[in-house]
Amino acid sequence: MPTTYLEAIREGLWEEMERDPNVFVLGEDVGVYGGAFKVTDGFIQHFGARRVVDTPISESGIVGAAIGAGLMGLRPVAEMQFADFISCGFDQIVNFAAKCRYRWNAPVPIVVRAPSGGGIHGGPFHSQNPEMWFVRTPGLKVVCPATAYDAKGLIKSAVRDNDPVIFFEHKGLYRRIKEDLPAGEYTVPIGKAKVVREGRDLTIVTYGAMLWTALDAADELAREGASIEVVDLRTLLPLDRETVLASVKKTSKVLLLHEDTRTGGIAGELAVSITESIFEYLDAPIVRVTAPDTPVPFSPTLEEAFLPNTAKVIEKARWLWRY
Amino acid sequence: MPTTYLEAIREGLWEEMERDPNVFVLGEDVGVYGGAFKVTDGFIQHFGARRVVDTPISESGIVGAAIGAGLMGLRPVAEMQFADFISCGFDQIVNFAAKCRYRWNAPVPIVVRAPSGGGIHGGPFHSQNPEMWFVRTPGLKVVCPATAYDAKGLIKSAVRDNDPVIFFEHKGLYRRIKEDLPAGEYTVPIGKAKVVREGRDLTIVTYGAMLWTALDAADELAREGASIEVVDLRTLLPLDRETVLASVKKTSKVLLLHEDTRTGGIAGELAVSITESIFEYLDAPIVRVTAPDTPVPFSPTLEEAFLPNTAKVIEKARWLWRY
Amino acid sequence: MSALLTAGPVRQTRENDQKLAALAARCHYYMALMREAEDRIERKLYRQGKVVGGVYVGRGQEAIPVGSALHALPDDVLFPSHRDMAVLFIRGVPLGRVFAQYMGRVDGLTRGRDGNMHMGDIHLRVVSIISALAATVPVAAGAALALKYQGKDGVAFCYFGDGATSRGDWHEGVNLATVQKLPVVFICNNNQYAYSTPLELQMACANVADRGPAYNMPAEIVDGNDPLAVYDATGRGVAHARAGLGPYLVECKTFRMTGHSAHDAAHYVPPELFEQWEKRDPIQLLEARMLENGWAGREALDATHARIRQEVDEAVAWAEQSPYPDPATLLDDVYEQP
Amino acid sequence: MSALLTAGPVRQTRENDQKLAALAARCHYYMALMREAEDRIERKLYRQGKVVGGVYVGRGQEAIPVGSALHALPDDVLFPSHRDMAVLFIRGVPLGRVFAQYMGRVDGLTRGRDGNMHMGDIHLRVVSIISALAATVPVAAGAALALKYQGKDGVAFCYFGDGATSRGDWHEGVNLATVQKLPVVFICNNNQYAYSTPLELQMACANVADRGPAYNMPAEIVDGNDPLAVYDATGRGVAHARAGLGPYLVECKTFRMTGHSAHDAAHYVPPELFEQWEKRDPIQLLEARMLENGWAGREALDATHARIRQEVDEAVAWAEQSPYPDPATLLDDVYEQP
Ligand SMILES: Cc1ncc(C[n+]2csc(CCOP(=O)(O)OP(=O)(O)O)c2C)c(N)n1
Ligand SMILES: Cc1ncc(C[n+]2csc(CCOP(=O)(O)OP(=O)(O)O)c2C)c(N)n1
Ligand SMILES: [Mg+2]
Ligand SMILES: [Mg+2]
Repeated sequence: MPTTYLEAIREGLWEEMERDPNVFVLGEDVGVYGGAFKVTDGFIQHFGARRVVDTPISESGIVGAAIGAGLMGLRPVAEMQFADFISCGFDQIVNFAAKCRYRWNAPVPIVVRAPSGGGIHGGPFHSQNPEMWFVRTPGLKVVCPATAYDAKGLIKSAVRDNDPVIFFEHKGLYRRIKEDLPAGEYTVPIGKAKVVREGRDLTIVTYGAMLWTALDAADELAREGASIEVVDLRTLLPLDRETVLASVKKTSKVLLLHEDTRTGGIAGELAVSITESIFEYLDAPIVRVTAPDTPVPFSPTLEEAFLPNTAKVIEKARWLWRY
Repeated sequence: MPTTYLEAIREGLWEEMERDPNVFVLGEDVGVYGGAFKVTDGFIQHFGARRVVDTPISESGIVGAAIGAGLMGLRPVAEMQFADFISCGFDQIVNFAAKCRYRWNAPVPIVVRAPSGGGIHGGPFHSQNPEMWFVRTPGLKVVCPATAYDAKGLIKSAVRDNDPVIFFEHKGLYRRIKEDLPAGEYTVPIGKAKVVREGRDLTIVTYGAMLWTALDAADELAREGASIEVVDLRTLLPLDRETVLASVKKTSKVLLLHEDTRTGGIAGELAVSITESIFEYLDAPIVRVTAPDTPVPFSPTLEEAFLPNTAKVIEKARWLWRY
Repeated sequence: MSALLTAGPVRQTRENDQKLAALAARCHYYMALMREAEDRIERKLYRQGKVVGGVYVGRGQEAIPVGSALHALPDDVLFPSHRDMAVLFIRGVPLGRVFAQYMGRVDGLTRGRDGNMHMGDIHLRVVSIISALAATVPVAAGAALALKYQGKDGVAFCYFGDGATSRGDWHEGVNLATVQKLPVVFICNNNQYAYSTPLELQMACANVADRGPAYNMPAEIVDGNDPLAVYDATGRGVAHARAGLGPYLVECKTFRMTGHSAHDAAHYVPPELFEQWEKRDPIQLLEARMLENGWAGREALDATHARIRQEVDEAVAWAEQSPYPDPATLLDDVYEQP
Repeated sequence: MSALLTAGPVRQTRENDQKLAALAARCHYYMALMREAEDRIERKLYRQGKVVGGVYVGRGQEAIPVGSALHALPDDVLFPSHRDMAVLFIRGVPLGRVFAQYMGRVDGLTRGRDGNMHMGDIHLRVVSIISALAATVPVAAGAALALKYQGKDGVAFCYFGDGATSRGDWHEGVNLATVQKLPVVFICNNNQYAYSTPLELQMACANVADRGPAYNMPAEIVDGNDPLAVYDATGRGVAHARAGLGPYLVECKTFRMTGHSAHDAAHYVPPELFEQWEKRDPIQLLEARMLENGWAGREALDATHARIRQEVDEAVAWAEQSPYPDPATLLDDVYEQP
């Protein structure tokens, strides 16, 4: 039976808690309620309140407590009810968690889970993609899975990682995406992008929910004769530049796609990495498809105009292909 | 008598408070003590405790209070004692201040002043350059003056601006940089970069303290015959892409320089803006000189290795010039 | 019609039966209006798929926004939270705009840019919450600072739930307000749950009011299901704040008679609690009292309900005529247009 | 030598003069050591330009870290703030490493990556502060949660100043600790100033301990210039926490006998206050008491000072031999090396 993206994360967490008694979860409503999105549904019944901690509404307190427990040898997995609230625990993440190892050699093996992304009419405070706040913060790892397989494999790797991992789960994928997962246990390495679709004419680099948009666009353009390669970053920090560069070396054209707003999105970091390393391989402008620079609007007409979609990707990709 | 960068900001604030009774300052130790760096020295004596508010140690409270006062028609200027502590008031800035106008048409005319930057052996928590957290947040303006003239003109514009402005003051420039300022009153527009030095062979785009590094490098390379144009961004958001593009169109080569750490710095946004708009004008790879991806280290040997400097810029610029 | 535009608030009316009757009638009207509007949203428009996004209602808590906000004068500024819809009505926000807001239409207070209770009108001095709970607490302190700075004797009314008090912003805002003796009345709806989290997992103290002394702030506990009690307590708070004595906390004990939101069946709440509090429905209690004291007859009350239903019908119809926002406006107003 | 490695803490020794004498001697040693080490840093190494960055000392406050940390057992975890240097010594951090830290040398606890009191040693269970005040409060709560989770009866000792209590993190951390009944002893040095900000601009309540009831947390006020009083109070806190009863707050009244940092002349402090508190110097008071009670003679005390001076001389010399970090290591340890 195919497993949803949400269920994949739940399974991954569950398996890690079975495997390692030091793993525990904390957050608002993660216990009796099983989490706002039900990712930890049934956990408190199985693992008990000691390992499934319902906290007060205190994002900074939650992240701080995770850090303290992590320093003492536990492996806390903290849930932000929505990624949008991660800004309330910001200092603990970017100044405490991110810098301990560098400053005084103290590992902070925590995971902060954050349901992010739009397309669910959540409006300005339930739809954001805050990944770039963390991508610019050395010492953190930032993971954004797009598939159920990766979501499970990456949450397991995140739990085992000895550095702080911010784990963005795209809300729009939770129940939309499913696939058959391997029976046995597996992990997906943090820091490795993946060529999801091979092609010759141009590369689309993306991550998260936009992977599916890229694949749809590639399918459509294939009918017109374009051979499009799609790279899923999977991890944004550390950024797997090698895989991106190898693909662009091959295709010589690249379209950068993200749901995050335009200015300061990962497209910039990718573009500069490409131009500084393999400029001579480029046969065309680097183009990007992104959300525009506004808060995420609420009303369907506005949100639809705001989000990148297959049509917008096709238009730009076709232009680039013909360039 | 030449005016220091610090004194220029102080003068600008003072003049704005004289001009408009709605302008007031708030923050930790800004009153009797005159601020940790003495930017508001003498203000409480002249303007009184009503307009110079010493607050508890509450960055979120300070920014929040500024927002509330701003919504009621005042023009608060909030000081973060160090830019590093802005992460403690983060949610108020990125979610409250940045989104009010877009969401419900309520202007938030506040300034958040933040002394940032390294080179003073301040270590991981007194040296950071946190500008990119805000550059990726639509609704904010982000200003980073490099000269005393601009510092004064921009702080005055920031106070008069009807949107929230994050004003980064480079600590290393406070007392190092001085120049004669015009006698009369003037402002410098937010959102306009400036070609500080004209040249033909390549463009260096930078801002803040690194402007001086760029100019030093350009001087040195001039002796070797290189004609280097230097663009000072001055404002990072809204980003004046036009001025950058015009310069790169002319020189066809560009070096991006920032003190901020590498991954996710403004270099990326500039690079992608350039490649998507004027790719055909580029004659060489886009290169960047930045701090590496670590926390800001404390000890002089490490900090010196960490910070970009003239030698590093010269090396890269020379390579690019000869490319 | 808004209290602001009519007689102005009525104070200390216990002695004066006529005034009390008039106050009860105003409370009754706004409470019933909030109930009807939210019922329409949650039980009709939401189920019809006409509401965009989530729905959080204040069923059973109507006495709190109503009993408190009736004190607001024009210079005052109000910061309702997500279960305080009546504050908007009392402040003069047209009913139709609220429905349009929930349906993502251009005539909503945020023109379709935000949803549900995330709305305000700066001209009416009602400030929109953001999602982050308690974020309005320091903002309310700052607004109060501005009122003082401007020499007005206005007061900020700042609303929040029990759960919001756990946030750092709550502490920073209350502390700043008390240190600076700012005119804020803090109004807590203690409905004993925050989403699924019961009080004992939210705070170790028995009452939110127990936190007053930590800030040297007077705090009182009041029956949150009795609008006249809320009115009295808020009156004391407002008088304290207007007198320049600093902030005041009113903790209103109540119960959330729904799930956290329309998609939450609240299985985690012991059913007895719902049964118990059902008997303390604030609108029914008020009606009983009005009848008992001869402040109103059954027909008058029924007429109010009928009038409200009609107002709501009209407002919903008006809102449904409102278009969705034009996508061409997507990029407008991120910044002031030059 | 660290208390940990010697006899273990001595409790409730009032009755037992010999034990009390021994405790006083240990307090005296660590307080004098902290004073001498900080004097050397601030008045010598800093003026010689050998210290990198700023200097914040705890002159006049030594009784607080000493009287409290002497209770720490090996499983306990300590979170000193920036005026609590003695905690490090009691925990067994070699003196030389502390000097090396201030001078940015590779043998500092942070290997030159951070400066002044921003240091810790995870193996000795001393956690480094970050600059953001009160950020360690929720972290201490989490460490205490871990101790409980692991079935250890360890306690977290969490230190902070009066000013830090204004931060949201302080509130969130204390609230979480009390709700979850975590074994934390909160130790506040109330030195009446936060940089230039006096108490009355920091909080509206008279005492930090007045905040205990807001969390249903026992809180007591103690003379922060008397190490034995601090010891007793902390002992009650530790017993409470170890017994599973949750956190406990000890507010130590004291005074900051310096500017905020070495570059601050503290003109904003009324000179009378310095004069007044000068008479209450904790080391002098302790010595007087030791002499009076016959716990030690003048020679013994002098010998302690002499021994400390020698230890400090040696440690400074050792630290000065330590090289600056090799720039080639700049990129190491941002992440775990594979
Ligand atoms: C900072 C933050 N964290 C989490 C949430 C998600 N959330 C929305 S309402 C709510 C419960 C609020 O409880 P309370 O303050 O008691 O108000 P009530 O809903 O009971 O009226 C939660 C956790 C949020 N909005 N903001
Ligand atoms: C979040 C934050 N804001 C501002 C500062 C700057 N700062 C450093 S120490 C200090 C005063 C601290 O006062 P208190 O907590 O009373 O401790 P004390 O220095 O008196 O021991 C300030 C404002 C900081 N470190 N962190
Ligand atoms: Mg509640
Ligand atoms: Mg203090």
